[in-house]
Amino acid sequence: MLTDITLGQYFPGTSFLHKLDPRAKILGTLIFIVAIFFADSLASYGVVTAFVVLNFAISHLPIKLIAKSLKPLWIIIIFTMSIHVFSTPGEVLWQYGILHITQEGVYQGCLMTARLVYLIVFSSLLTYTTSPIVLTDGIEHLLNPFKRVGVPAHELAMMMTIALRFIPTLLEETDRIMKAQTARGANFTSGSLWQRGKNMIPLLVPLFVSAFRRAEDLATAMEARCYRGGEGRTRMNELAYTYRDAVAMTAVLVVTFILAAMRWFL
Amino acid sequence: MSIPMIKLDHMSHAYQDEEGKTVYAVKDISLTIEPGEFVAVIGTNGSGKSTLAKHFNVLLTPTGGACEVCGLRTDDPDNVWDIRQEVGMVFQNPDNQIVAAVVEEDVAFGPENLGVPSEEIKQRVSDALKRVNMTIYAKHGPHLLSGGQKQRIAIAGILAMQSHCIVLDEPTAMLDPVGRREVMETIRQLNAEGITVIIITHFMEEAVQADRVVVVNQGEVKMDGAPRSVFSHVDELKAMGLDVPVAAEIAARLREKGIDLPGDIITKEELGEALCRLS
Amino acid sequence: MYSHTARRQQPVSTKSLCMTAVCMAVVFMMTFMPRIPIPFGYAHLGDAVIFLLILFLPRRQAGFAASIGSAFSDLLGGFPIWILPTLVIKWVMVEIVFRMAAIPAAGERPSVLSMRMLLAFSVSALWMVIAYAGAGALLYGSTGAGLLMTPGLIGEGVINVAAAMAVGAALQKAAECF
Amino acid sequence: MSIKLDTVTYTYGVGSPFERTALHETSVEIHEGEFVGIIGHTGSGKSTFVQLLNGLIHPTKGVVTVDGTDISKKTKEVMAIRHKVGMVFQYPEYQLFEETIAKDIAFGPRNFGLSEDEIEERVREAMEFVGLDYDTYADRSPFRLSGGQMRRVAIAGVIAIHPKYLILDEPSAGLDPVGRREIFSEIQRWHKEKNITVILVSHNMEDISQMATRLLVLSHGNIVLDGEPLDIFSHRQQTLHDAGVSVPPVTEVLQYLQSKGFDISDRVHSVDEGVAAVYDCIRRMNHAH
Ligand SMILES: Nc1ncnc2c1ncn2[C@@H]1O[C@H](COP(=O)(O)OP(=O)(O)OP(=O)(O)O)[C@@H](O)[C@H]1O
Ligand SMILES: Nc1ncnc2c1ncn2[C@@H]1O[C@H](COP(=O)(O)OP(=O)(O)OP(=O)(O)O)[C@@H](O)[C@H]1O
Ligand SMILES: [Mg+2]
Ligand SMILES: [Mg+2]
Repeated sequence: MLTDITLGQYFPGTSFLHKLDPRAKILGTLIFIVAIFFADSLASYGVVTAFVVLNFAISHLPIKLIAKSLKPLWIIIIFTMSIHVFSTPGEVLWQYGILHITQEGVYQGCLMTARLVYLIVFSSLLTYTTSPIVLTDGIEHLLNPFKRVGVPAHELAMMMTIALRFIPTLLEETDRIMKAQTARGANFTSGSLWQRGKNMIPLLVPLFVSAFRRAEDLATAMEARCYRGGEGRTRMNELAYTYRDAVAMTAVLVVTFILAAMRWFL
Repeated sequence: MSIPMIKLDHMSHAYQDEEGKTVYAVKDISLTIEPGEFVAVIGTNGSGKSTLAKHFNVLLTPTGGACEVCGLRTDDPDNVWDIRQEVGMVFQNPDNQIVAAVVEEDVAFGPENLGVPSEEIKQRVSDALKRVNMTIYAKHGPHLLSGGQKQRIAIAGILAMQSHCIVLDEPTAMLDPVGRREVMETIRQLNAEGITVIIITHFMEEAVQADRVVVVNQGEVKMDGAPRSVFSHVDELKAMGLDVPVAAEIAARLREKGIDLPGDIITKEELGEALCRLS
Repeated sequence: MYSHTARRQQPVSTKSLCMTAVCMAVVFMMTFMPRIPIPFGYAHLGDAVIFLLILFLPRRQAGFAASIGSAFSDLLGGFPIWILPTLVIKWVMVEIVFRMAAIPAAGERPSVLSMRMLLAFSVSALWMVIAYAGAGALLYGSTGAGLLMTPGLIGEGVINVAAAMAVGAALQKAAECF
Repeated sequence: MSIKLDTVTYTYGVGSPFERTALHETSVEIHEGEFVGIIGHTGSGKSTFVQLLNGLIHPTKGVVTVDGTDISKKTKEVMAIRHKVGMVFQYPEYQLFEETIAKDIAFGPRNFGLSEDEIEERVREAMEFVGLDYDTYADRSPFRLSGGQMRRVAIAGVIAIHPKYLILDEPSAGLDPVGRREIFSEIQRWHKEKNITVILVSHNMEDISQMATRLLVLSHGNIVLDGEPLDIFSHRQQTLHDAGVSVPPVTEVLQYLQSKGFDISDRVHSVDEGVAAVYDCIRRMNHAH
């Protein structure tokens, strides 16, 4: 089988974070990401660091996952760092021609880099501890209140569920189509820009056709199973808040409040 | 007398083809299926089997005549959901009928649509999975299952709706021999538990397992009876482009050559016995 | 038996819901798996697929398929902080294509091989480049990071417009048969 | 001239947690002019095996050669041998993409650089071969055909390449008996008339026993049997059973009769031959009385 792609980044476990309600996790992550932007001093970065480290510790995830989530971004991280280090005016520490490093630059660069790293690590915590299916469920519930303003919460969730369900199937299909066309001498990798675009016809057309055929079959199968929209539907696994979620939300809000206070009132 | 599971009364269904001409896919069929029966429908590609089957679940309604399921007419829009709950369908492509990305969620899909409370759904799902012998796969992703297992999940999805009738449209066409056997075993067992089974198939080994075989050709029912009597018409079936079980074919050819064999042989055991009596 | 007292009409038909869902999956796949070799590695074809959604889906559904499909790619690929910007950017991309190509509410789809479509795709791609560079600058906290992303984004935009134009006509012919 | 596998191992997902060896140190040689049937349980490695034969996947270990050319690595040669080794995948109708049937069939020949005249010639020939009338069908859209017809167009698309070796991975899945027979009689004709080497993967033992001149049985990534089909079906039942496959239905009936004490040969290719064998046996019995 192809690597189990629908699980994405999910790293199964039973920690406090794994057990949190997805709604609490999504909201908490969003709030804390905003809160990270409040931090502007060494002290407030200390608070952020402590909170990120605490969360990582209670998630029981292996340390190497941090490295994994940062890996695709190391160029950007180094770049961010150097831009700040070299371009911030201030007390010069080192100079060579027009290049100079200032004390403020080093300071700013470190803070900015830290912010970037925390943003990535913290948002990855959400995807490491929650499977996409559970996330979808959480999103549906979070969108429910917006139904009144015309957000089709149930339909969106259903679409996401079906899309997740069909991703592995369509990946296999893509692989098969590519192999079949390759066997007929197709070439996906060379030629002019226009030619490369045209080369995609033997891949994309059958892929869409097959996707539509599947959509049609699936719609028939769903109606045969009494599907008719979200109204009056129940769910097997109802989401339920527990004391855990209350604890987690309180913690996030408290940290956010502290960070806001440190920025604007201290 | 009890109410028939399915009752077709001179039912027809016509499609419009590309040029807008009317083409009859099902023509004037009258057929009654009683609760608890195990019926196999055979016929060549394009003979109208799928069209017929879709009427049982109100995916199509007759363009002529009438179709009743459990005494409810399918052309009355008020009956649609009651009928769909009563008659479940399994389709040919195992990949294209699974909705959710986790097995148990998929089995729960039907009852969820019916508005069954959460606790009861859990119960029904675990029962249904047990009946198709898939309990250990409850938390798996469907893409990790074999074709035969996927079809059993589809069957479980119907059981969870507590339907009393299952219509299977070539459920084994895309499976390997092992998957085919698994699915047929499951179906036979469910029929023994009292569920009405209607199976469309191209495989004669499967048709002989039914209590009754209906042969459809060009939209009409050409034969209807016990497998034994239907498969004794070897030449007629072959003329329609259908296969017959090997033992039946051998027996028929030997009869043509003047060997005195009974006309209702369909298994190798029966052939063997009949030949033993000869000597 | 559970009774089914009259429920309201579904807002989206089951078939159109499924169509949107599989399109979402296709957008995801083509975004997630870079397939076309370009000088600095591989480009993905997600945006080409997004442009071509105009052939199959109504505007709103195309918006959902595009934005959520791409967001899935961020989610499953390990860039969760990009989810929010992606949702907005891709939604607007679809809006641009639909508004500029002036799709009538129902009926005939316009031909892909026209100046108008080319322009619509190009403007949409341009928005994508600017918006992602801007979002990059914001998220990574430096204009430099945004600038660093720009050449790659431009390359991707050009490839995707070309691929959409090249594939569009063939896809349109096939889609007529459904 | 032959396709040769020399201690070939193929592993999916090397280095990932999903690592799985689908073929173990397999050596086999397929000669020109053979009709090779390949059977085995699901996941036994049949599809993996045939994909190695035209360089769609490259061995993890070992060497694959086609007519003496090494295709084990991603090189230019692989492209060159693709028109020698044609491959029809399972459900090939899902790969159609062109506006018209003729254009779709022409895709392969065009990729291999034939002239327009040659291409048209090939398309005509291939369509005639699969029983689709050129004048009626050439300009129709392949998406408006029935499933069986689409399958034929797809097969024609591979045949038009004029491969020396033709690989078919379950070409008859999902067709009714008539459709299946039509496709196979065409393939067999191609094999005989043009002396094409055919490699057929199938779950249908009847098709194999009717056509194959050599049978390979795969089990858990190993070739466990290799020989004449009728020999294998009549003498190696236990090995077949262990490999999760069965004998053709006629053979099964005949072997049952044998077990009941009838003196019948189970070496038959088809039902007709089976009938003859039983008839023969009965006559002999009657004479003995
Ligand atoms: N939606 C449709 N529109 C027009 N014609 C149709 C439609 N569906 C089926 N038909 C036609 O109706 C006839 C019967 O089709 P049906 O699918 O019921 O056959 P079948 O017996 O199930 O065949 P198969 O064995 O291939 O599944 C065929 O001639 C087919 O072309
Ligand atoms: N793309 C892939 N990634 C990982 N593992 C794979 C992949 N394709 C096949 N496998 C594994 O390799 C083994 C052999 O697969 P293969 O497809 O060759 O079997 P097969 O004999 O063709 O089976 P079938 O009869 O089901 O077509 C199986 O265990 C399968 O799970
Ligand atoms: Mg059918
Ligand atoms: Mg295979």
